Amino acid sequence: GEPSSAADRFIIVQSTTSTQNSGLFDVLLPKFTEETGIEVRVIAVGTGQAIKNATNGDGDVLFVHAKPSEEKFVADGWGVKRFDVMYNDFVIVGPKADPAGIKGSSDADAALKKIAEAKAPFASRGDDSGTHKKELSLWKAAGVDVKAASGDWYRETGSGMGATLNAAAGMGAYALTDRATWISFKNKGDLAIVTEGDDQLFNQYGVILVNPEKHAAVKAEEGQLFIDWLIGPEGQKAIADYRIEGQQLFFPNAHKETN
Amino acid sequence: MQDFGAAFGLAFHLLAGMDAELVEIVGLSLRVTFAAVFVSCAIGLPLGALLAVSRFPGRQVLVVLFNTLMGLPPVVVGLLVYMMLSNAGPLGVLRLLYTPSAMIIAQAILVTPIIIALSRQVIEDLNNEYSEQFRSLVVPFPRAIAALLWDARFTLVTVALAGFGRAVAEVGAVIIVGGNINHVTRVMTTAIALETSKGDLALALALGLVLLIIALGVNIAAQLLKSTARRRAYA
Amino acid sequence: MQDFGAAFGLAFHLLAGMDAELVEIVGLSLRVTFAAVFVSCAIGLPLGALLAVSRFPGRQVLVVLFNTLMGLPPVVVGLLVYMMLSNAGPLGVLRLLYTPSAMIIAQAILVTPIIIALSRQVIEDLNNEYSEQFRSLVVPFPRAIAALLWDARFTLVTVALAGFGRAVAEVGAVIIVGGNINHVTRVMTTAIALETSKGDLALALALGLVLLIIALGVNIAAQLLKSTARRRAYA
Amino acid sequence: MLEASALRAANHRVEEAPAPLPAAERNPLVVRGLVFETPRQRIIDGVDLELPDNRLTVLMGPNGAGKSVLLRLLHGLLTPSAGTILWNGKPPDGRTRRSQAMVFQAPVLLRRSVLSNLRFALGLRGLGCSRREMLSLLGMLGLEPLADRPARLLSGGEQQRLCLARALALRPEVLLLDEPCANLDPASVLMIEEALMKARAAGTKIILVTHDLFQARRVAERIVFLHRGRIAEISPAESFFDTAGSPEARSYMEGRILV
Amino acid sequence: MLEASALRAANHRVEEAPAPLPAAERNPLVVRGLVFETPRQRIIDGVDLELPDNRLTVLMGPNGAGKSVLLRLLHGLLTPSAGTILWNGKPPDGRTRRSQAMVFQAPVLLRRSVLSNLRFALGLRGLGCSRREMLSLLGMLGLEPLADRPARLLSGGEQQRLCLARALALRPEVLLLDEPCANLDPASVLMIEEALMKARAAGTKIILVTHDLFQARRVAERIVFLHRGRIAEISPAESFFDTAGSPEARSYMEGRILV
Ligand SMILES: Nc1ncnc2c1ncn2[C@@H]1O[C@H](COP(=O)(O)OP(=O)(O)OP(=O)(O)O)[C@@H](O)[C@H]1O
Ligand SMILES: Nc1ncnc2c1ncn2[C@@H]1O[C@H](COP(=O)(O)OP(=O)(O)OP(=O)(O)O)[C@@H](O)[C@H]1O
Ligand SMILES: [Mg+2]
Ligand SMILES: [Mg+2]
Repeated sequence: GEPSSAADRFIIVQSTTSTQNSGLFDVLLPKFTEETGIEVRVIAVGTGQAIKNATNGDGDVLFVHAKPSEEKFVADGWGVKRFDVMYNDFVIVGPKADPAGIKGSSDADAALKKIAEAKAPFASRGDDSGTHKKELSLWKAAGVDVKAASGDWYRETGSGMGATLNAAAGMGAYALTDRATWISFKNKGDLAIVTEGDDQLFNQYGVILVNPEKHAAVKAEEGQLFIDWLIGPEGQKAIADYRIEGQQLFFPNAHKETN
Repeated sequence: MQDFGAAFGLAFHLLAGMDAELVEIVGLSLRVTFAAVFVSCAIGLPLGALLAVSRFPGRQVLVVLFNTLMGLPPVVVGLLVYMMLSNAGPLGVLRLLYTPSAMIIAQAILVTPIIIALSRQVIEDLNNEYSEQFRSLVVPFPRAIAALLWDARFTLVTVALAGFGRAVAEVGAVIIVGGNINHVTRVMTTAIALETSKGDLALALALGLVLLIIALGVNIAAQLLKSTARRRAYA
Repeated sequence: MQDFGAAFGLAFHLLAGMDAELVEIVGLSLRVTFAAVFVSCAIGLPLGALLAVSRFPGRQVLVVLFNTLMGLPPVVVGLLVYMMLSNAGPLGVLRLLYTPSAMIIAQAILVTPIIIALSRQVIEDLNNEYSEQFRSLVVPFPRAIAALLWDARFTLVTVALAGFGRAVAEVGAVIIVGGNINHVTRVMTTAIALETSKGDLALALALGLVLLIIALGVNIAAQLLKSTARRRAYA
Repeated sequence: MLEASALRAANHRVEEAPAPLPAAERNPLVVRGLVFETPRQRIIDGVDLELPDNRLTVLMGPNGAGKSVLLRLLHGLLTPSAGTILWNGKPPDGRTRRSQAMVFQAPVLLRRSVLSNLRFALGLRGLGCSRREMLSLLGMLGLEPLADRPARLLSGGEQQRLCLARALALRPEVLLLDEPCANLDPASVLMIEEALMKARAAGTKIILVTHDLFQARRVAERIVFLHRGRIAEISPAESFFDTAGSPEARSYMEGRILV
Repeated sequence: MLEASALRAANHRVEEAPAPLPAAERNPLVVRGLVFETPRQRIIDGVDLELPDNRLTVLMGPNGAGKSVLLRLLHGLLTPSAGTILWNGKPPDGRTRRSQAMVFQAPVLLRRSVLSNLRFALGLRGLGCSRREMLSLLGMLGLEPLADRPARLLSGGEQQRLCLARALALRPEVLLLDEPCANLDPASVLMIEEALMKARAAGTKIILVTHDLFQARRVAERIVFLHRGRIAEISPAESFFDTAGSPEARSYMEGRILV
């Protein structure tokens, strides 16, 4: 549409750095804008911060990957409804030397146990993000008490995915990351995927319209348009088509609508 | 280390290519920074001078306070401004969050104490020399302040440049209140932070170099202005 | 806005409770910041004075350069230090990455240009007064510099406090080279950034308040020292 | 001589309660029991002084006697540790200072041109300041050719003359001059003295500090001799030089060292 | 008079190539065709000067004549725009300055105690500096009781004496004094003059700038009269005061305005 009207019609999407860093938005959003004339402005912050911002009404749509927190967000009335959008998976990356000897395994529990036994450095995000929560649940399943090892071999970086991967590369540590971030991450250094394919490593993304009844400023109509487009055929196809170096980063699964 | 070499090549490339996106980001960086430094100087220089010149109970407390506020953590400023401008905040109706204006406000809050504290010190040193004469002439405060600021202008350029340096390099506050939105609030520092988190260290460094070159340009301009003015004054 | 009220309560709580983790973080913050400011002053004050006093071709270029470097983006400094100290980097063997030493190095790189540029200006102003007398007495450079630094010490305290403010509030560089590792390299500012990204704005603000209170303590101490010394000198 | 000895007596009574002198109300300047001290030393040590008329008073005394400090006290730039200063019955404040002008021992000039220095001072009093008028004011002290020079690059004597020109231009009721001719050449000295006599004739009250006995002789109508913060003698000029009453003043004039 | 007129002649020959005077080699100070100019004005305008012996030279001239600038040039603090200055055959540099001492027209003192100011200067020359010795040096100029005071809070005259004490303490071969007695009381003036005569007797070469005709008369052995950057006259003191050869010098002494 006209530039002036496009400039007026915009929505703010609160999302996470991992989504933004994968580059998905760079191909997804122009398509949507072209079709609807609605500009999408993405704020990429930590999951917790994204939810907090959305709770404050500083966004129209929340697009993150921390299902329990998302469900709580809706249950508390801050969001209208949650939709599954897509998934990918988590992988464990580590130095090529592989001091814990877990390369090639597809058993996350076993891999983590070995890391703990070898006291091989592990870089945790330690920021209560979706990825961090997933990681903690994996440790719990593996029966390792990481709190006790914090500051020793278990290193909580308290940062985003990219920063944590930079840290892992810098100190030759293992780390849990989502595949999309990993594929698009440039500073892999000595790191490579050592564990992947466990069912536990499933990573679901969801999208929620911020409740206009809580915040009158929310652009419900435009926001819902975006959500509908995302979970509709065009959005889903665009997600499926997004590739880096031939690898697909995200797998659309909007039809498996939960909640 | 190959990143390092790559960064130089890339920086050159970016500058030579005058990439449209880069131009946009650089433009916004400069706009935000200049606006913030301007606001900070407009507020900070007179206040600093006033603090240097006046004697009232609690003055010492204010001096220490502004010295302390030079250490305002950017993230805290970002949060405070965010909470003010948020839809849930008292100034939410202004709808300034995630706009360049919000970034200017945040930077101005960070830089103003620096301008106040440093100009206070500079003016105080000059006022040691002038104060008796001014009191003898019964120069009213506004005039005394104007005269001191004018006579210390060559030194105050360095103060303003310190404020510029802080503002242009600032990322913690602007990323919170600006949101680093592509084409809307992305500036050099937030772009650097983004590329860093993407692991594209070479591009991040290249952008850093570009930022430094721009800052260098501003500093050279300031220096030329200063020495021309000084030459004219002391020919 | 309820966050704001909560932050005050929380800050008080944190301070009153002397939470062990908080004490650890505060301790590291102060250690890193003091070390960095000390290094910066040890390098920057003499260099700034030397730059103020000496006349050589290219001096003006250096002056502009250091003024510019006041605007070094922290993330860029963080990246450079990261690349140097990384296992893949030239100084990787020192194994300094993700240690407090790395944070000190990064902060010192950020703060030193500020100390140089500001002390250069301060000393230059004083040297305007002293230089002829010094040239008449044929004071060798090291002595002239020492004398100027000593005689400008009350003003230079403000310069050092500007450096302290920058260092204590810095997050972009230290989070890259320190890694914000819990119990190892987590300092106040990186903790604030973390709580912010968690969305726990009240805790982030509370930590910010604690940081400011600590900075205030340092500034009060500096002010007391300064005024005691000044009183002794001018009684 | 009567006047002088009366005042010396008053000076020695300082430790007792100073009796209010009847003339206090009508006198332009009345000083009683004036003390100024720092933690280290007592600089002005109980000065009683009355300048009942518009005569030109010369303040003399050895280096460090406290002349400059006394002038500052009279002008209201320093606050007495004890005692009172009354100008027409009121202690010195901004208002009295506006009707006075002081020339300091060391010239204080703005970092501007000669003309701007003058304009600055005139502007404060709302006095007309066309360039021509100012040039003629400067011309009176031979500064016209220097009008556009930076004031701080003038020679020592030129700076002193500019400070004087500035003070005279304000047409003050009281002129406080601290060794204004110390660095002047003989012609300038005579020029200044002429200007002073003219101002004096126009009713300006002048207190002049000088070490130049000849100058004192030429212009003084009354001499106040200060020694170690106390007034050693106040005499009409004629009698002072011929038959100074105090040993301190006699020693001073003979160039003997006074401590 | 012969000497003086010869030099005046030399002065007027300046535009032509200055002929090398035969005495140049043996003279402690030889100045030829000296010019110092700023973009705005020519301050020293072709000065030729020879001080062939160790007499005490007094440099006189109206305000703004260039006396202070000439002293600075001689001391090597300013670089001539044209012409040469030779001290024992060499242009002034750090080494010659180390054998000289200059007292500036406006006292320059470190922000320290009186004693520390002295210690600083003595330390530069590696001269012994026990507290007792320094106190006795200060005592010579009556500054002993002020030894521990902050130098910048001294009275004007006290500051001037301290600058002189510092210069004398260095035992220089050449003393350059720019109106050192301008703010001094008569006793101090005599004290300084005595100190100067003593230094002079010990072989110190002294160039003294003063506006005080009486002082010049008391101490001068030779008078150099500077006018608008040119030397108007060089005479032995005796003849200068009685029969000054140049109209400028005569006008000066009679207090007539010189422009
Ligand atoms: N601000 C100050 N703090 C401490 N002492 C001071 C201060 N000002 C002056 N003094 C001291 O007080 C004494 C008197 O100083 P003042 O300047 O009045 O002397 P003066 O009579 O003007 O001497 P001079 O003829 O040398 O100018 C001196 O010993 C000086 O050191
Ligand atoms: N750094 C400078 N830049 C420009 N002009 C100067 C500078 N220094 C001195 N002048 C000018 O040169 C002239 C001579 O100055 P100088 O100080 O030598 O005079 P002087 O003979 O010492 O006079 P006085 O008796 O007043 O001390 C003056 O007109 C002065 O304004
Ligand atoms: Mg005085
Ligand atoms: Mg002079």
